[in-house]
Amino acid sequence: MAPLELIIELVLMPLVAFIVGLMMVLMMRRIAAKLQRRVGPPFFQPLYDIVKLHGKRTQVSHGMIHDIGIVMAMGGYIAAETLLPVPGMNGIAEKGGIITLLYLMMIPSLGLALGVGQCANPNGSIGIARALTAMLAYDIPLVIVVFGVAYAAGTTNLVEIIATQQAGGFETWGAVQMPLLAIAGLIAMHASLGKQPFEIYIAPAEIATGPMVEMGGKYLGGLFVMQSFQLYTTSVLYVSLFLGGGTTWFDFLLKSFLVLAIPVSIAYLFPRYRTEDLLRLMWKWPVMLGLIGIAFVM
Amino acid sequence: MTLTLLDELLLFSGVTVLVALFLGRRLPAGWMVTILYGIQLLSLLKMAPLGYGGDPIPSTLILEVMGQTLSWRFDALSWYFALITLGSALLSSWYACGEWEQRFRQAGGNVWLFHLAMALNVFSMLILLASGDLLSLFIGWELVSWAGFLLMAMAGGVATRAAMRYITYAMVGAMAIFGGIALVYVSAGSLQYDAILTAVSQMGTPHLWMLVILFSAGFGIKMGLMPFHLWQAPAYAETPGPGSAFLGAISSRMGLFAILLVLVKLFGIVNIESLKIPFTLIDARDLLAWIAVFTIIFPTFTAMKQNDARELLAWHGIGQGGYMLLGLVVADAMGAAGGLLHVFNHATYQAALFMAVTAVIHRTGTSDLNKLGGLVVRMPLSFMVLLVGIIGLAGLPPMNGFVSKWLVYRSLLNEGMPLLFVAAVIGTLGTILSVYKLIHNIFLGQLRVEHEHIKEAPWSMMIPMLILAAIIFITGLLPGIPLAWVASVQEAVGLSVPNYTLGGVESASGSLDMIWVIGVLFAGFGIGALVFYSAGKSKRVHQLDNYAGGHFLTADIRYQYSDNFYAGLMHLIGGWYRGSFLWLEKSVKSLVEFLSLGMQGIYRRANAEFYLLSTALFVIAWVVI
Amino acid sequence: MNSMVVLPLVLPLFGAFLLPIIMRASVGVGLWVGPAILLYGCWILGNQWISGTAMPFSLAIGGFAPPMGINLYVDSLALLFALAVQLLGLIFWPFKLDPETARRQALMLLLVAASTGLALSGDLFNLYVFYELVAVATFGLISASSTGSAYAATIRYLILSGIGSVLTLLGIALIYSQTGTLNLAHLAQLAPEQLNNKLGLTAFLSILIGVGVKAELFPVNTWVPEVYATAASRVSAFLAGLVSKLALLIILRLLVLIFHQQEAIQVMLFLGILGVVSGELAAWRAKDMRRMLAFSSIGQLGMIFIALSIPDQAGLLAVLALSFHHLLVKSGLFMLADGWGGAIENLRGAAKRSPLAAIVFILFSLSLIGMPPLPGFWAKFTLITELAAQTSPLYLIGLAVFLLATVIEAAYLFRLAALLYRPVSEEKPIDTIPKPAGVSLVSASLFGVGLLAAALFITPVGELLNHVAGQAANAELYIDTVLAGTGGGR
Amino acid sequence: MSSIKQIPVIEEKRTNPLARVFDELVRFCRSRSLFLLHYCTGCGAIELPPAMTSRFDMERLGIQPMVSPRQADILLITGYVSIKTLKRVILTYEQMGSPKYVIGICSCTVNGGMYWQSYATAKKLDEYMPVDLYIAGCMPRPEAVIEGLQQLMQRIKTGEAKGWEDYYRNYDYYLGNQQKLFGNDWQTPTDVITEAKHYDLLGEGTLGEHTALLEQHQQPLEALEMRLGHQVKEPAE
Repeated sequence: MAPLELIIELVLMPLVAFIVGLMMVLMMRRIAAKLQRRVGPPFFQPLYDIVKLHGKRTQVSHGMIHDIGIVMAMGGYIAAETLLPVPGMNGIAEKGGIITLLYLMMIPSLGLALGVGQCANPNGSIGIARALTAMLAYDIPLVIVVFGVAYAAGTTNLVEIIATQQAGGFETWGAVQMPLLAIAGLIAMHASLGKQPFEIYIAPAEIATGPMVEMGGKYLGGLFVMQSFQLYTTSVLYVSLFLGGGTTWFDFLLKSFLVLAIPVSIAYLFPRYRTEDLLRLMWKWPVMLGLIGIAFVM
Repeated sequence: MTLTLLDELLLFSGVTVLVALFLGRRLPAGWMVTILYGIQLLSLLKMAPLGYGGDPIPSTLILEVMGQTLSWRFDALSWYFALITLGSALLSSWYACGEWEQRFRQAGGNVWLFHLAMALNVFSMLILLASGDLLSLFIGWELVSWAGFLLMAMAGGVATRAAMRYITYAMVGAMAIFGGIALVYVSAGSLQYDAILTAVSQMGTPHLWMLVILFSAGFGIKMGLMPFHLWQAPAYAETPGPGSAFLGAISSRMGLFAILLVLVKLFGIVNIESLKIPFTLIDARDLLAWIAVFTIIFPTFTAMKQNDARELLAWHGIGQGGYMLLGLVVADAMGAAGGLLHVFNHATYQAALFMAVTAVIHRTGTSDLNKLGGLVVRMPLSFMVLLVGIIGLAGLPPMNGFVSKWLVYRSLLNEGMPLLFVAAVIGTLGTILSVYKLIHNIFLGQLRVEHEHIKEAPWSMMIPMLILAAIIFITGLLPGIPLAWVASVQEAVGLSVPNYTLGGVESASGSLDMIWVIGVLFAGFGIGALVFYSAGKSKRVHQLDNYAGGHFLTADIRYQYSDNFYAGLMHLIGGWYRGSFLWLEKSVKSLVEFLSLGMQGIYRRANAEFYLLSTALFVIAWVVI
Repeated sequence: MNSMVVLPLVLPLFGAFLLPIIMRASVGVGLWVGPAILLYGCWILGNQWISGTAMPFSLAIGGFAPPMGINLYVDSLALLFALAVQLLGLIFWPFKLDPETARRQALMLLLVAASTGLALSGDLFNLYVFYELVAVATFGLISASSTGSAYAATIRYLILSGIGSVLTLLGIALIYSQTGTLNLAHLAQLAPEQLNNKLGLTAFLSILIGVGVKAELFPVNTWVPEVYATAASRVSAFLAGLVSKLALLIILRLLVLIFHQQEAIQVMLFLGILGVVSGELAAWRAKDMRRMLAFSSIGQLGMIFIALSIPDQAGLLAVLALSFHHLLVKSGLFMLADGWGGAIENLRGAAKRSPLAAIVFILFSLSLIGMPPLPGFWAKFTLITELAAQTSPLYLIGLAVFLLATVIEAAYLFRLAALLYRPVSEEKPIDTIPKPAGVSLVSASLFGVGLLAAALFITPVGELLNHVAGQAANAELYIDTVLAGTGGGR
Repeated sequence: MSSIKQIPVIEEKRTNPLARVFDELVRFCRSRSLFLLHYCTGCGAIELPPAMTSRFDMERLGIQPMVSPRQADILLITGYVSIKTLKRVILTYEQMGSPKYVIGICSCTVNGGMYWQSYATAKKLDEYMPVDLYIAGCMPRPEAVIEGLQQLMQRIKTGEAKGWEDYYRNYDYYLGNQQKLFGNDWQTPTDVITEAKHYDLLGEGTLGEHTALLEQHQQPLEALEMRLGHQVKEPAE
């Protein structure tokens, strides 16, 4: 591949991800509004929020690590997007593979954790402690699912995983071939989004939004950017693993939005679990489904 | 008789011991010893062709004792481990010989003994690594054990108790190996590797089982494999700072070295795989893999509960050993490379972490995670080193720990071992949790009033730490450098070699190129920074200007969340910490106590003579009739 | 020249009788008599060793040729032991000046004489006689420390030893009644036909148990801890170091020459294992350094018994290696215990008071445990390779027990070592910490030097022991030497 | 408002047309994205849930509730403010990031309302902090709240809502009133003066006799700058 082409891809992939991510945020808020019989925010609301937050006149920093944390939170996802193939663009997906992608997706959390840590606010620290606990909860089913898919495809290369699914049309989709893994993956994905009933680390009424408690202005803005990336990455990863990726942009985006709509719709119907209940739930049902699913695959 | 390069190295090492012994009470002793380690390292680097597939270098020293031939030689395997040993010794000693040493002396520590113990450790490790037959291996093994004991016990008090526990475990291990060696000797008629190789192919299953159990238990104890892991954390944690950096980096890897040599090279994974456990679906190799995995999980989650930084790190040291063994017993090209590479990577970040923690202790006087916090503004470089170290330990990109773990994961995927894979990932997740606790409770959060005026660690300590941090990053960026050495190690022990590149590994079923990954990661950070820093300026505020639900914070309020850090998690799993292994250890100990009491009773009874004599007569009668 | 060998046996004996008289005449002269005799004995035996270790020879005493007359059998094993007896007698010589000096020194000479006789004798009855003499001398020496507990311990030892003697005598009587001879070489000739039966076995076991009292064989070793803990350290050292080995020598000769029954070997192996288990386990909780050493000694002797149950050359090599190693180490340790006896707790911080003693202690401990370059390792190595080579499962159990016992040994020895280095508590002045007496420390250091020398020259030492073991294991040679080469040797 | 020195609002009309468009955009976004921190001091709080939920749905205007002052743009004081509460209100206000707006709901915030003669209640909120909007009533209906918020949005869009600047530029006045109420040793953890200097918001009324009084007893509040120990300054006595 020509280097220029590659560079263009590397620039375009995060950009697309950001824009799609913003729309996903909007969709999420609209779904919430619809479920609560509200009108919901206007179309550009996610953008308004981000611009406003970055345009604040006074911003509170708790030190250099606080700043770097936000940079890492954004930068980690920007890097992760280049490992996530989209129709027509593979970026450097072949040089990392799915395991690298999963680990790269932890970098933003780590950055955020560091930044929050320096804020010296116990709410934030509790939030991070809970976020990491939640990660421990949902990553176990997630890696089971990833193992199953990668093993079935015989590769960790996402491009090839997508290609094998697209080879035989609908029948070769991961969700059709490995329905149990797909279900387990959906639950894990839901939890990884940190939405109700799994939003133990935000818990506004309990720990004052946890990690975000000391974040204002561009700090919060960075986290909003990160959130849109997160929604995009999660749903696209699921689509790549189970729904055959996308042949065209249309069906790719359709699948991504639809997949995201499922957990989001469920989310606003539930209150919050306690930490140990989240753990118990995650370690029981999706893990069980995932292991049975792997047994079928092997 | 000309000296070979190996002779030179061992000679320098011996000289180091002598210098530490006789000149160690002079003031610049630390520097002298450090320079000598440097010379040793140079001498080792002269053997660098070994790391790229060169022929083994023998020592001219060959002993004939009691009908046994003892010989020593260096091959790629020895060279690789020796490189790590000398590297960590050089940096730990460098770290020790400046201000740390003065403080240690003021606190009543024995600097002479410290340097001597370090030099002895290095010397004995080199002897072990150079062993050319099973008997010289055992001799080296014992030397390493006792040298380690010296270093662990020298701090006195709690350290000595921990060291006593260590030496008891180590003796159990040594005796298992001793027994194994005797069995091997009987069946092979010699303790030379060649003879053993031929003998192994003719061994019956029970015999092989016995040997595998004895050797893996014996070597495993040194590695802290389950269920023999209890000694390690307290012993390493209580060793004086640079000593624990050194021990944590390399000491217990001697067990891995021996496992590689004996179980992988001599016995062969294929033979081990042929040992089926009746009535189950698993064989001896799976058993080892599961032991490795439990060694990853349990100590890692024990680490999470520690409230002392050094204990926490030491527990992780045990857990990381599991990854190495796991990779090795999976034993395909990638897995073995991952396991071996992890030895190097672990040594770098573990040494860096112990050093950073020791720097904190040097400045604050405590490693209690509940009594620190916010130090990042006072010790930013130490923070950076610790950060680099924990990213390596947790196995996240862009540091080197990621590469080795990635290789291990890949091999588990290739071999189709889902449960092991998941278990290994659980270990990694647990590691992330507990290292965040480490960095948060020391460096992040609220700075305590009493720490407001502390300084960054002195440069004599800082430079080795920074060098280590650089190594961690560079070998993460360019894993091809150590992978070349690893590849020749794999060749030397008869394993297949992965197709490695400078940036990672090429494979038909998914490659890794760290140069690209790190490249885009930093590009991402760059873009993030651009967005962030162009967005209007911010102002640093005092840590007391903080959201507290409208409460006014003052300096006397401890506003730091550190104790029982993962409270929610512990709600669920807290009850799962049963201390079963401690219980097991205790019950073995009390069993021995009980038997001991009984035996003493036999000897203490007033009129035991008649009673025993008649028993003796009874024995005679029984035999005769 | 060869007949000179009698002198190290006879001179101390006369010396023992004459010493009290000489002492009464002149203390100055008297004090030098004993050492002079022993030195002379060393010189003779040393000469003998240098001039002719190649072939053993037999020395008939009283003009009758064996099997009728009594004879001394001098092979390298016997010489080695005899030499060790003289040397140790010299090292442990009771120099202390008090009203009891004459008696103590006379007893010491008697002990040396009897032990030398025990080493050299080629006749079962003579063996018994010397064995009894050793017993008498030791009773005297132990009780010479004149404390109440020493008397009590002696009585216990006396009774046990007495019963042991009776048993031994019973065994000898049984043998005599069956074969009509007590000459070992002659017995060796007759044994395959006449003693390879239950009677022979009974005889052997009686002798084993009887002699086992001194060889610290389980279960007739209950006297050991009390005696060692109360007797003077030098006496304990002599007893643990040497006398036990001499008793072993008797059993060794019997095993090699006369008794080859499987049952005999098995009983010994079994009792040896029990000895190891009981000794090492009991030592684990010992609260007194001497008692700990005593129990450890029981354990070590158990190991030697395990080794004895493989009566070929390799087994004997292990026996010899273990025996001489134990002799060096345990004697040295008992010398250290001279000042360090009593409750272990008092030893806290003793390394500060006497660093040399602590280092010597650690050296001995390491060797006892079997730390590689030290001789203890090679002794253990020979033993376990032999054990592993045996087919019977009991040997493998022995191997396992042996290894486990080593672990326990390491634990208790190093618990003590750690205690020595523990910082002294503030309120306790350093002068109150016990410290080994100068002379004892010097002798202990001598043993330490010997140990290091052995480690350094392990190859020649090993060859030497192998040679000795080869000679000792060769029953044919024994028979030929005694019965063919009658009179004054070759 | 009488004793405040009336300062002409400096129009940030930049000459670069692109920059003006940009400023325009930012102002627009500010007006369309308002994060609300409702400080539920009194009865007025009960009217907010209906304003937020399905009946009136604030979110369609881009307004959503937030939890911590750092995140919020609007401080909503919903009722009478006792002196003890007022301390917290001021603390919270100072912790918010500018531009920030204060809305006083209910009569109590305007003039003390039914608590007009209480000794323990602050009567006029705007003596202590600049209030951008009052929504009077006891209590005002959600319609009124929404109406008020819309007015505020309008004022933000046009750049009129500059109460937050006033707080920096006239800090001495507000501090004086606060000191009168809370005593001379009154201090918040936020260092408003250095903040004003940092952001170039220093006005004529920022410093004065009251800030001088504050500086006499002020605990040091500089941020803990990251440093290597070797350049350490001796701690100021």
